Amino acid sequence: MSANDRVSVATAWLDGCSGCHMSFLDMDERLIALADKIDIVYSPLVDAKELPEQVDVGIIEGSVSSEEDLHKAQLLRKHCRLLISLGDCAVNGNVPAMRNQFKLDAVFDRAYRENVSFQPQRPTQGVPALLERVRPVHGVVAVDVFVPGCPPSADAIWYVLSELIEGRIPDPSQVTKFGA
Amino acid sequence: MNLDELNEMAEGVRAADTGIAHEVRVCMAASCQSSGAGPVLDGLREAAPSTGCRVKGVGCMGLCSAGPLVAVAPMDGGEPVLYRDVKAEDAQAIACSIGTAPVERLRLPNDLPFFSRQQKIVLENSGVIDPNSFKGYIAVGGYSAMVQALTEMTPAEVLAEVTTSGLRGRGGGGYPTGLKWSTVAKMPAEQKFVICNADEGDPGAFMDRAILESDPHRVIEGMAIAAYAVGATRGYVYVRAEYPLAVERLKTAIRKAKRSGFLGAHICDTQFSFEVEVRLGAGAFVCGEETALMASIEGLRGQPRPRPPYPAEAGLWGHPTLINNVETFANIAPILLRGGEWFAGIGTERSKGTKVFALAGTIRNTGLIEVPMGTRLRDIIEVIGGGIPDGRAFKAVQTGGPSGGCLPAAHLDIPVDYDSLRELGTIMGSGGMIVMDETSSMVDVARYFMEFCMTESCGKCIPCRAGTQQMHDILKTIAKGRGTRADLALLEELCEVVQATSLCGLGQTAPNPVLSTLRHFRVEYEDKLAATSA
Amino acid sequence: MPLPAPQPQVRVVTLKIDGQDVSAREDETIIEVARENRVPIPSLCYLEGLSVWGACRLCVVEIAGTDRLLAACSTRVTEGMQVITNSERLQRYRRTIVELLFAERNHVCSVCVSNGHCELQTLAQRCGVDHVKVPYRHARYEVDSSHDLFRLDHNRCVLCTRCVRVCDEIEGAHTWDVMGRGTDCRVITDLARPWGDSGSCTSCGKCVQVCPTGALVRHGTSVGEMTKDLKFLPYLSRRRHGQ
Amino acid sequence: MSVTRHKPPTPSSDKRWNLVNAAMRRNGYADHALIEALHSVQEAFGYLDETALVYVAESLDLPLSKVFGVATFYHLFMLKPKGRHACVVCTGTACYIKGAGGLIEGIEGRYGIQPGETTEDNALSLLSARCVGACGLAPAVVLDGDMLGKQTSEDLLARLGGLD
Repeated sequence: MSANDRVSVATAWLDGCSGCHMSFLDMDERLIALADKIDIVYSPLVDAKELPEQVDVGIIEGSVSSEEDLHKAQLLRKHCRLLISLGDCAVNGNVPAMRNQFKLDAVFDRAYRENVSFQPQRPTQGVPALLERVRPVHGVVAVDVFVPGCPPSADAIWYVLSELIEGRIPDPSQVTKFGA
Repeated sequence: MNLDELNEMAEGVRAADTGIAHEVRVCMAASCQSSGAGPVLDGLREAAPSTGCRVKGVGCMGLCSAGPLVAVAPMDGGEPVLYRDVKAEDAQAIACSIGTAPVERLRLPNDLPFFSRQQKIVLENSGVIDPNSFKGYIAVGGYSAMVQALTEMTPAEVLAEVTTSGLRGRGGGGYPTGLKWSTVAKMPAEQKFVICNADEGDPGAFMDRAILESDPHRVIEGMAIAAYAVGATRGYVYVRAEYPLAVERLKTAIRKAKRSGFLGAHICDTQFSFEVEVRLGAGAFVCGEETALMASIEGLRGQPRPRPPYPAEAGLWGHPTLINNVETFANIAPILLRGGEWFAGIGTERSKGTKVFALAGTIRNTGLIEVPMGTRLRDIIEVIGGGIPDGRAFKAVQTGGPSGGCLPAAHLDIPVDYDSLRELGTIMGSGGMIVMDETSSMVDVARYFMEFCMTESCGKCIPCRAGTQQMHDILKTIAKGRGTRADLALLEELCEVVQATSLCGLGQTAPNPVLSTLRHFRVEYEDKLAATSA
Repeated sequence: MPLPAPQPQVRVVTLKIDGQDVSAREDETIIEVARENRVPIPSLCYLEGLSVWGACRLCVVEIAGTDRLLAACSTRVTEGMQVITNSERLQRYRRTIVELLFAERNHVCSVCVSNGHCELQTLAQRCGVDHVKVPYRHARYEVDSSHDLFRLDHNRCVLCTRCVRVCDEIEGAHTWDVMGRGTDCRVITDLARPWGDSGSCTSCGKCVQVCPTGALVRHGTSVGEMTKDLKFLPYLSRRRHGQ
Repeated sequence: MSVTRHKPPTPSSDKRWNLVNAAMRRNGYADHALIEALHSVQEAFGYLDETALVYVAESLDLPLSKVFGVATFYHLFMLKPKGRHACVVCTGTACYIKGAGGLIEGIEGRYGIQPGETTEDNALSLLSARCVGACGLAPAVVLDGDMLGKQTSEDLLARLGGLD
C-alpha cells in the first residue's frame, strides 16, 4: 500500500469505559509507525467531528445502549466499508448489558433514586434516551470483524490493523478472547 | 395347558352365552365416557330385556366425534346396528328396538366408509369385547397365540415368524421388530427384560390409550410371547399417568391373567415364567425415548443417555432389554396365529400390516382408524375422515407429532407408509394425524410444536435445551410479523445444528416441524417477513 | 516350547483418527484414544476420572459409514473405524453450540473470577467464537454465597454436571443434583436450599475444582484470581474404583 | 463393615402416610420405586411438601438432591397445593388447532393466572395438559376431574364464575 493511499479510519465510543480506546493508545511507539499508514478521520481521540462520506475502516467501542449509540452505529455502518467491533462491550454487550436482566425502570430507580441522597430524580433533558435492552453492535448493524477482549490488548489491536493495512481480513481469535 | 384345553375353555365361555340373542355394546373408552357413556350404559342395563340380551361396556369403536356410541349386535354373527350421539334418555328406545326395527334417528349407516374402508387387526376386539373381562378375551381366542408359542414352538420359531411378518416398530422409528427381538435373544445374559412403551406423548395421538382401554390382554399376550422368544422373565409396561382408565384396565388385566395362570411362574404349566408390572410416567414426553424411559423405570430423572450401547445390549439396570410400543405388541398374537406370511401379505413392500391412526383436527370424523399400510392419504382424510367440515378447504395434515411434519394438498395421493412419509420430510410416527384447514397458520403450527419440544426438552444436552428455546423465540418473532431475513437464516442454521448434534431423538427431530413447513409452506414464512420490511 | 500366552480379555484394535493410524484397546472411547495421540477434541462435560455424561455434544465426530454424528466421549473404538474430528461442518456446529451456551446465561468474562482460567472461555477461543450470533437471553440467575468457603453463581453454570458427578462418584456425598427440566434446569444442593445450609455437604471443595467455569469458586477471589486444580481426580478415581 | 440403616419415623399420625408406606413397602423400599412413592404422596396429600420429600428420601435411603431432582423433573408432581378447583386445559394439537390457546388467554385475562399458577384466594388453579386423549371433543377441558368437551372461552368462564 503506497504512502498516498493511506487507510482512513473512524472510531466511535458507545456505551463502554473507553478502555478499548486506551488500549489503542497503549500501542505506544507503534502508533508512530501506524501514523504513516492510516488517517484517523473521526474519533474521540482526534479533533475532527464530521464523519466523512466514505471511510475505509470503522471501529466501534461499546455496546448499543441509547438512541445516540444506535444512531452512531448506523452512521458508521453507512459510511464505513469495513466495520469492526472492538472489545467485549461492542462484541457481546459485556458489563453494560448486565442491566438487561432488569426492567429499564428498575435500573433508573436504582441509579437515580435509591442510591441518591440529594435531589433524587431521573434525568430527562440533554441526555439520550436509553434503549429498553442493551445490544452488541452486531445486534443492530452488520459487523465485519470482531475483536473481543476487555480490553483487547494493544498487541491484538496492532495485529488487526496491520492485517487490514496489508489488505487481509484478520482473524483475531488467535490473539484475543472474551474477557481477555 | 395346551391349545386343546384352551380351546375347550373358550368353548365353555361361549357355551354359557347360549340363550343370548343380542349383545348391546356401549363404548366406555375415555372419549365416549367424557361425552356421557356412563349414564347410557346404566340406562340400557335398566331398560334392556332381562332375557336373551346382554348389555356390556366395551372399548373404543373408533368414531369418537359421534360418541357416545352404542352397537346392538346379534349373536348369530349378523351385522350390528350402530347408534351415535346416544343419550341416557335414548336407552328405552334402543332397548325396545332390540330384535325389531332399529331406531333410525340415532342410526349410523353400516356402509359408512369410516367403517367399511378399515381393516382391523390390532383393533379387531376393540369395541367388541369387555376389556375388563378375562373370559371375554378367552372367548374370542385370546391367549391361544401365547399357548401355541409356549407349547408348540421354540423361541427361534417364534422369532422366525415375527421376522417373516416384516412387522416394523409402531412407535415411530419403524425399526424391524424381528431384528430387534433376535438381537435381544442372542445376548448371553441371565436376566433380560421386556418393556412395553405406553408413554404415548405425541399431542393429538391416542392409539395406544385406546388399545389399552379396549383390549389390554392383547398387549400382555404380545409381551409374554416376546419374553418367551427373547428369554426374558420380567416385564414392565410404562404408561402415562394421564391415562388413568388405561392404567386401571391394564392392572385389572394383569391381575386376572396372573390369577388364571397366564402370567407369573410356570405359565400354563410350562417352564416359562413371566412377571409384568405397571410403572407410571409422571408427565415427561421425553420418557417415550427408550433410554429415558428406562431411567424413569429405575426411579431417575427421565434423561436419555447416549446410544450405543442400545437397550438390546445394555438396558434396564444394564441388562439386555427389549422395548416395543403398545401397537407393536398388539400385532404379535395375530401374527403367530395366522402366520408371518399372512401378515406380510398386507400393506406394501417395505411396510407390512396395518397401522392405527388417530384422526383429529378440523376433519368431520375424528377418532381411531386402522388401515392397511400404503392406503392413500386422500382416502384416509376425504373418504374415511369425511373431509373438512364447514365448507372450508384442506390445507395440511400433520403426522408424527413433534417429530414429524406437515404435508400439503399436493401430496395427498401418496401411499401412507414409512418410506413415502420420510421422503416428504415427515414421519409415520406413532399414528397421530392432525388435519388443518385453510385458517391454520403454518408458522404458528411450527411454533406450537417447537414450544412443545422446548418445554419437554429434558435439559441435558445443550443443542436441544438452548437450541429449541432460541428457535422458539425466533418463530414467535416471525409469527408476530417482526422477523427479518436474518432471523429466518439463523432459524435454519439452528435447525441443522440441533438436528445433527442433539443427544436423543427428541432434539434430533425437534426441527422437523419447522423444516417440513419451510419445505412445503415457505411462502407463509416469507409473507410474514415481507410484512415487516413493508 | 512355551505355551502361547493366554488370550487377553480385551483386544487391541487399529483405527484412523483424522487420517492418522492409531492403535487402541477396544474398551477405550474415541476421545481417550484421540487425546492419547494428541488429537484435541473439544469437550466440556467429559472429564477423565468421572463417568461419561455425553451432554455437551462438543465432542461429536464424524465416523465413516454412518450419517449420524457420535459423541467421542461415549463411543467405543472399533477395528478399522475412521474418525474425522475436525471437519468444516463439525467446526461450524461446535461454534453454534458454544454460542448457545454463551447466550443462555450471563457469562460476562471480563468480571469473572475465573477469567483467564475458564474452560468455556478457552473453548470459545479455540473454536473461533469471536461473537455470538444467537440473541443473548439475559435471564436473571441467583448467586448463592451462603457457604463458608465457596460460592455458586448460576449465571455462569453450563450444566455440565461435573459437580454432581464428582460429589456422587468420588466424594460419595451426592449433595449436588439437577432440578427442573429443559431451560429451567439448575444445579442444587439437597432440597434446593442455600448451599451453606446443606447437611450432606462435606465442604471438600471437589465440585469447585472440577467446575469448568466460574460457577463454583472459592470466596475471596477477585477477577481472574480463581484457578482450579484437577490433579486429584485421576488419583482419587483410581482409588475409588479399585484400579 | 456395615452401617445400619434406620427407617425414619412417620412424620405424623396422619393416616394418609399409611398409603405412602404401603407403596414403598410394596416395592421393598427399593430406590427405583422413588417415582411410585412420590405418586403415592401426591395421591394422598395432593402435593409434595418438604416433609414428604425428606421422609421418602430417608425411607428409600436416597440423597435429598436426587429426590428433589426427580420431583421437579416430572411435570405431574406439584410442590405446592392446588387451589380448591383445578381447571386443566388440554393443549394437545387437536385442541390447539381448535382454540385451546383462547381458553387459556380467557382465564389469564379474567383471573390473572398462567398455567401452573393458582389464584391468590386459592380458589382456582389453572393447569395445562399435553393431550388428555379426547381429541374428538376438542378443545377439551378437565374441570375438577370432569371432562368438558367443545369449549368456548365464554362457556368456560361462565362455568368457572359459577364455582364457589
